[in-house]
Amino acid sequence: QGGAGRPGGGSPAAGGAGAGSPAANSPAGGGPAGGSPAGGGAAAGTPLPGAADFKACEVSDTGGIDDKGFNQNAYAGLEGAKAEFGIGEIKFLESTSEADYNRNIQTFINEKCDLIVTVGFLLGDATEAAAKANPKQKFAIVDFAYDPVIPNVAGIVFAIDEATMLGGYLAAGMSKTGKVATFGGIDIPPVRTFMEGFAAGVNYYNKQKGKNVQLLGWDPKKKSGSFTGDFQDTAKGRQVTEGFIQEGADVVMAVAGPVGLGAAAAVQDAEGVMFIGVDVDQAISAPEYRDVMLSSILKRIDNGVKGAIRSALEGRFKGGVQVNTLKNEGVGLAPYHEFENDVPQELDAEIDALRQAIASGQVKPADWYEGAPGQ
Amino acid sequence: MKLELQGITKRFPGVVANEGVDLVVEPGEIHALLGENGAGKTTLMNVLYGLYRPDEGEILLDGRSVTFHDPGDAIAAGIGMVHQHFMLVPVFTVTENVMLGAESTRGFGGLLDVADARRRIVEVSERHGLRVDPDALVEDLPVGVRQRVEIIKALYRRSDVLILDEPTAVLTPQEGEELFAIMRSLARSGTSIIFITHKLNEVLQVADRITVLRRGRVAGTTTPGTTSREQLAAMMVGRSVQLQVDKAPSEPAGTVLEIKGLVVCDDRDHVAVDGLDLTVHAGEIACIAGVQGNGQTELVEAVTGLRPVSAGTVTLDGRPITAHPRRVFEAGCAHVPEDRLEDGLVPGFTIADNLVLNSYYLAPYATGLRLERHAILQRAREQVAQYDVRTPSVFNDVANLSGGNQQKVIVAREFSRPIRLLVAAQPTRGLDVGSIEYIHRRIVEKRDEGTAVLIVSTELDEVLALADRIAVMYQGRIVAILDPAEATPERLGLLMGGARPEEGLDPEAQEIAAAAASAG
Amino acid sequence: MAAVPERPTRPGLTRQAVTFGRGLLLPALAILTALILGALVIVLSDPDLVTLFGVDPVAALGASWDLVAAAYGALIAGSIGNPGDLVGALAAGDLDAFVAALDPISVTLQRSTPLIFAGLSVALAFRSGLFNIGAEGQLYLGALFAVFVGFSFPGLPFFIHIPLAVAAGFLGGALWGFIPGFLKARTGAHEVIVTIMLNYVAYRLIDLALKTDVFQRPGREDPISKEVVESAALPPLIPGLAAGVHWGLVIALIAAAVVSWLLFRSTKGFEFRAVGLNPQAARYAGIDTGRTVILAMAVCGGLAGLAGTSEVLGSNRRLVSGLSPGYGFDAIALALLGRSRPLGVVAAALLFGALRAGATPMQAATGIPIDLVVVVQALVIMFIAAPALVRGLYRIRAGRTTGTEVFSKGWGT
Amino acid sequence: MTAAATTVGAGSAGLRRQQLFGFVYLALAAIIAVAFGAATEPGATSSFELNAPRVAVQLPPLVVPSAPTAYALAGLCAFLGAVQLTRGFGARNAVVLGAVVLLFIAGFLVWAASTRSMNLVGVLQGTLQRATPITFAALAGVLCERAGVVNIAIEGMLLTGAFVAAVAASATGSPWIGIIAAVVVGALLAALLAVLSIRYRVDQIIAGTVINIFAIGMTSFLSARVLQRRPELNNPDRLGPIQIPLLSDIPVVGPIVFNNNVFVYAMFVLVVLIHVALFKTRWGLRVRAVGEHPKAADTVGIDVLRTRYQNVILGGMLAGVGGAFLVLGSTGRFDREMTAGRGFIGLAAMIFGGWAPVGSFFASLVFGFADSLQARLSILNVPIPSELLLMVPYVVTILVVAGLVGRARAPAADGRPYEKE
Ligand SMILES: Nc1ncnc2c1ncn2[C@@H]1O[C@H](COP(=O)(O)OP(=O)(O)OP(=O)(O)O)[C@@H](O)[C@H]1O
Ligand SMILES: Nc1ncnc2c1ncn2[C@@H]1O[C@H](COP(=O)(O)OP(=O)(O)OP(=O)(O)O)[C@@H](O)[C@H]1O
Ligand SMILES: [Mg+2]
Ligand SMILES: [Mg+2]
Repeated sequence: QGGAGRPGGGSPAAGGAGAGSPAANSPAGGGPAGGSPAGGGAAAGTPLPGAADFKACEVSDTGGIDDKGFNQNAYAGLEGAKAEFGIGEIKFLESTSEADYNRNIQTFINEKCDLIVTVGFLLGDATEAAAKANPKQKFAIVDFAYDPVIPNVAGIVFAIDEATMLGGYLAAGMSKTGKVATFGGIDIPPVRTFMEGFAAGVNYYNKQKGKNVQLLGWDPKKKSGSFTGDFQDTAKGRQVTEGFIQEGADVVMAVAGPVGLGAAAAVQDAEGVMFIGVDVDQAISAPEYRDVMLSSILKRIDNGVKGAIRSALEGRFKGGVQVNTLKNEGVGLAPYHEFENDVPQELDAEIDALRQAIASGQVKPADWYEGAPGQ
Repeated sequence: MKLELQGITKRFPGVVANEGVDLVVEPGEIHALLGENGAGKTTLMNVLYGLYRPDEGEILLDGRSVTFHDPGDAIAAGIGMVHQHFMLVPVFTVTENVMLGAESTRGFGGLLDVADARRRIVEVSERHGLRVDPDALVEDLPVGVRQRVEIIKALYRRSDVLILDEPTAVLTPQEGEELFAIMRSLARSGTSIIFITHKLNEVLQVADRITVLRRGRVAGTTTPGTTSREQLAAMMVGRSVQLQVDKAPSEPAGTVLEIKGLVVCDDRDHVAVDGLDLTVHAGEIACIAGVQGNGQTELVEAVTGLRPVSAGTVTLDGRPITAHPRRVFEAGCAHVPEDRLEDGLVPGFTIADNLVLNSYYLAPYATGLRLERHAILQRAREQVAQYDVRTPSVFNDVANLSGGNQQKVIVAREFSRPIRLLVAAQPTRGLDVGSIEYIHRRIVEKRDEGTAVLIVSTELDEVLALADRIAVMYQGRIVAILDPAEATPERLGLLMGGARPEEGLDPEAQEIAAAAASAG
Repeated sequence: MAAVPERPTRPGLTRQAVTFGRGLLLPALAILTALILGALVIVLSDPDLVTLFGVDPVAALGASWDLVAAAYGALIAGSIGNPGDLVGALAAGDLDAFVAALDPISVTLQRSTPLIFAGLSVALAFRSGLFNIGAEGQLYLGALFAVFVGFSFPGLPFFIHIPLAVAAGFLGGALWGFIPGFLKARTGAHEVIVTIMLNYVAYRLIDLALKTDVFQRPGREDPISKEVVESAALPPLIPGLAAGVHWGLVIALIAAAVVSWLLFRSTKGFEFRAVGLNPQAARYAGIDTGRTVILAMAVCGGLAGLAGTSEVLGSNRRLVSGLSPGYGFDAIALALLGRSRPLGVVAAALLFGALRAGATPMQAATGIPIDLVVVVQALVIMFIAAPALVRGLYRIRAGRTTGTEVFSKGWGT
Repeated sequence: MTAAATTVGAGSAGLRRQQLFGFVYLALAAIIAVAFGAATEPGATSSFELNAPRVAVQLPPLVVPSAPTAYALAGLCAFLGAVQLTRGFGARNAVVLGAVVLLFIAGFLVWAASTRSMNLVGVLQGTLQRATPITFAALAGVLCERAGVVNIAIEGMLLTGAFVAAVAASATGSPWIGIIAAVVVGALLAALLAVLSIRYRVDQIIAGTVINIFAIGMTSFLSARVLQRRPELNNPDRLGPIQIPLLSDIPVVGPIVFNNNVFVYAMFVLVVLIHVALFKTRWGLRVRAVGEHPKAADTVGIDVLRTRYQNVILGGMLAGVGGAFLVLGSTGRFDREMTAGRGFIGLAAMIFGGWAPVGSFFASLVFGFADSLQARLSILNVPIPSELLLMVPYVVTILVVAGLVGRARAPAADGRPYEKE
């Protein structure tokens, strides 16, 4: 099942995205994963009936809307819904502390928002309380799932390890030194899930090919790894990545928000090293690093949010969990862009096969976290 | 160079420090400036030296009017000043201190030419007999030598007018004599000298002319030949002053303070008190005479519990007193510290709070954790009246009191309880004759009540006036103990300067001297 | 000089009132100036407006006015609310509407609560000659200890559980204040550097603790603590407004009174202030300066710890790593603004609480980032710390100078 | 106040101190043996890579048997402890202390690299990189404090410098203009500090704190309000490393020292330049006099206030460069609060370095090493929680400040406003 269904979550910028261009997420920006389960259908700019009176509101966690990830990505979903479905109003409130959550949600309830999107597991408790107190109010929460289900809350969660497993396989296949690396911002589940899936990909590759590609920065057995400790200190991201490169790694995936771009800078300054972005297609959102951007792990929060808005608009809204997977293209692997010609045909084909296998449930990333299953 | 100050007025908020002061200093003249504390002497000199801008009046040099915006201008015009408080950087060498502001440089980018400066310093010091090691760190030098460095600093800049602000306050009489010799030689070569002091003897001895300031105005100008100490004192204060303390012979009783083999280190871990022995009896005033920097400060701090003792014992009435000021206080020891504002008072606290600074936790000023404001205020009002502290209110901040009144606050606090031992360091430093008179009277009163009194002073006049027994301290030891009757300033000065004690000392001192000789 | 031995009198009541009024003038002007500069920042940081100024200055001026008015209007509405609503509800006898109209004030008071504690912490430190930049870290440690007690002993009656949890919070903060106090007293390490470093250590420590089984909520993998049980939770102060001000405010006001008593009416406070003003003289007077510094820092830490405590027991009922939006740093401003007097700190905390409470509605209404509030706060401190700036700006004559206050004296000893 | 009074150097106390150190050394030896030696797997080796990637001259890795090496190090440490206990080292105490610390670190490295390979050159490269902003901060501190102004606002100056560098370099397309802009804004903030603390005599630490809060608020605000909407303003070109021909081919040293960007080379030059200027020139003599005894400086005609203004502003400019490094020499973008306390660590380095440029540089290297090693350990999956590893640089700072400030002497007038009248 991967990470889907478990109460995972984000954090300030949990899967940090690119240089802040929401365009990288919008369909017009060329996001290759295509439409999301619910949001893909509408043609841009065709208002849906009743949309003009619809009000969608987002409450961020303490990361703020400019967190280059998570909160921002969700907001891109709101903006997308405005552009595509023509909804009347979108609003946003930033939380600076724990104490803000209840109040911000209450503010939007008072403002009679049609749908309130709360972002991240930090808001889990506050959203639950508000939802139970206001059973008519519709909520959507990113990266959180309630068990049992709350009828007026839709949980938008991501089986991100399915996508990072593809990334790990790709990294292992492209590495010349036989060493690949990953690190995180803060050691929290949504970050860890990225890294575990990546490890699964490497393990799968090693098993399939009988190789021994090493993964630096994550120890699947001890479930511990390399973290910079925050999502701000970009220089630290750079320095950690330099460390990886010095230890011989030549593909690096950073799950650290803006800190990841410090990592990309280090990759760019080294020779023959490649970078795998996260959250959005960073070759588009951070074009300055196109030349080292092997691919990106896509986490379509925007699509998830858009889908929730659409279902509310169309009167199909229901509570429960909406899992974004490879299969429904809620997560995915971005194109290779500059590396299109460098990725061998066979490798691409193998990745495609793996994608099929995961989508069909034949291969489960969680089985591969620590190595080949049964070993 | 002929110097004239005409109608100088300088005001500070609330104080007129100088008011219409006229002063003429002829070339080659030694001109003494006298006055009570706060009379405005330093202020006047600071105006002359460009540190302050006068509110009114002008300065003429050889008849030309000049304006100094900063000391740099004054220095350039040939004025040099040795300040009341040393203006030396402790962590610099002598050479660095002397050359500062007038550096020798060579080559590119203002690289210092230390060798050249050193050569010139040696030149100056040899010409005037001011011996000093140019490479020594100033913080390692005794005060007398620092004084020399200050003078070299002024001479290095070729001063035509040299201002000496209380230069002898920290010197032994012998060092004072040496300084006077230098002053006379400088004056002979044409340098004008303004000499500030509180010591009337010195004025009569060295000055060509004397100007007395009182409350910022010139009270009069005279010459040594036509005046006396008494007249000068009266001119300063505005009334006649008793220069001698009236006191009956002492009646020493049992031993109160006993110090044995005391070793104490200074802040830099050098041994400052080096195996010192001393006893003080009830009803006597023992004075420790010595040049500043011979371990007196550390001795007092050790006795009052402020500084840990490395070896030896200190007992009060037979009980050892530990390195804790509060226990020493509770054992009945009062302490008038050397530095009022640094140690004795908390500026920012009211007079009332300062009066209970060391007893605030005791009844009736506190019950448990609670301060009893009424008891504190009542005591404050009583003592302000009793000790004549001039202040509008006990709620006033002590920082706003004059120096003399600050000292009275301390004296009131320390004297107004039954005590066994009084330790006072430089109790009248920087005070004027009136205040000195007052404080001396109080100390003798305490003695007559049967308190043992230990005074540390660098002022020979004070020592001679107060002491029932004089101990001379040199390099961390008591080198001689004298009866005041047989002590002359000359003899004391020699001993303070490190001369070996001659015969005819009292037996205890001989013993000590012998012990010191065998140990060293 | 003039020896007029006027007998001690206390300044008369009217004189006191005038002095007090004068005392309020400068802070008020400081806040006003900071808000004006804040408005300037709002306008200048809007690229569209700046462009518009080049094209049509009059329209731009109007638009700027609208933007600033909307922002500050929302700020005020979100922090004080609409007095009209209050009066209307009262007139109509509509209790629910009345309570609803109280909401902004309730939020302001809620935000003020941790600020009062933290401000008292820094103020007490200032009075003791110490500069506590570590309130932030102490706050977290206090929260950690308090939340532990808060979730650990279900079944305790609230009148035992709450005091116990509050005491634990104080202790946690005190521990984090003790370290810099101890190091300063024993080694001379400057508390500024040590407290700043301890803030970073505290962040990591919280991250670490929230991953352990002791703290982490069962069934959750994200760093979130177990829930504070009902018996340890500080209940809301205004019934009907569950999310707003809680009993922590009452504790904060009590703390302010206690600190005031401690500082100015107790022997310990006498020691704190003596050491703060002149450690050398304090030592001479028999006060153990080292112990005093340690005790003062520990008490400061404890007060800051209570800031975290009131947050976890009152507002959030759980601990996560994003607990404080920088209360510990605001506290420095508060202590300055309140001139290190407890009452002043409370007043300043109300102001900052209002700024924080109003910042969110301001963002909701105009999209202006709430960091603006931080800028305004910095400007307020600057104008308070340099009153001459404000005086010069408004051409106010200086009163009696009380001399410059130096809070800290270089690094070493 | 208490520090001075409680240290007693005479006979007995000196002995106690010496013995204390002896016991500490023995304890460290025990830790090396037990925690590092015995904890490794039997027969395991520790391998240290001595090459940077892609250098001409390749050295073989240094491979040592883990446990025996740790035991040997422990033995050496124990020997030093025993000698310390019995005879003492007298004047060479500091050297021995340094040696023991090195032995301990070596033991730790052997344990950490056991069954693994660690790239030592990489660790040292990382050390220099991390030391660079800290050194700039420390140099800024030295300039200010030598003139008697405590500058706690260096953190804010770094942050603002970083922001402005990012924006200016992005807008103009030239990183050089970014550096200049950072220098200018550093100078402006410093001028504000100077005016507040010198002219208005605001307590220097408070003035500095104001600037820090202001810098954090302002850069975060602008980052949210401007950079968010105009991401192209946060996309500067970086200044990449410049290999110095020949020198960079020297094994080990070459890749560490001679393959860096201009900031690092500028740092080398500035450290030496400021050191010489401070201790060998007229300017430096006057600056130091102002910081030690401003009144004395005043009385010989030195303009105290001007010297202070000048030095504070120069310091601000250096802090600006340090901030520019973080963006233009390292990450290529600005993010809110990206300085993460480096300004404060720089101040600690300044204290550790005895208020001297060269000393501060070496102190910065110590912090850089702690940080670099920390990151390396997490890369190698050494089983210590990452949160604990992340505390290391901060804890080191506390230890350094606690352990050394008592002995290091700050300029006497540091932090004290000077009143002319
Ligand atoms: N910087 C200042 N600000 C305010 N008042 C001052 C200042 N300097 C001196 N005063 C006041 O001016 C008066 C004269 O002081 P000054 O130092 O000149 O006295 P003095 O004659 O040198 O005394 P002393 O013998 O104690 O050295 C005193 O009342 C003093 O308080
Ligand atoms: N900073 C100040 N603020 C307010 N009043 C002050 C200040 N300094 C001095 N005063 C007041 O000015 C008067 C003169 O003080 P000053 O120091 O000149 O006295 P003084 O003549 O030196 O006396 P003493 O001989 O006792 O030292 C005193 O009454 C004192 O209270
Ligand atoms: Mg006086
Ligand atoms: Mg004088």
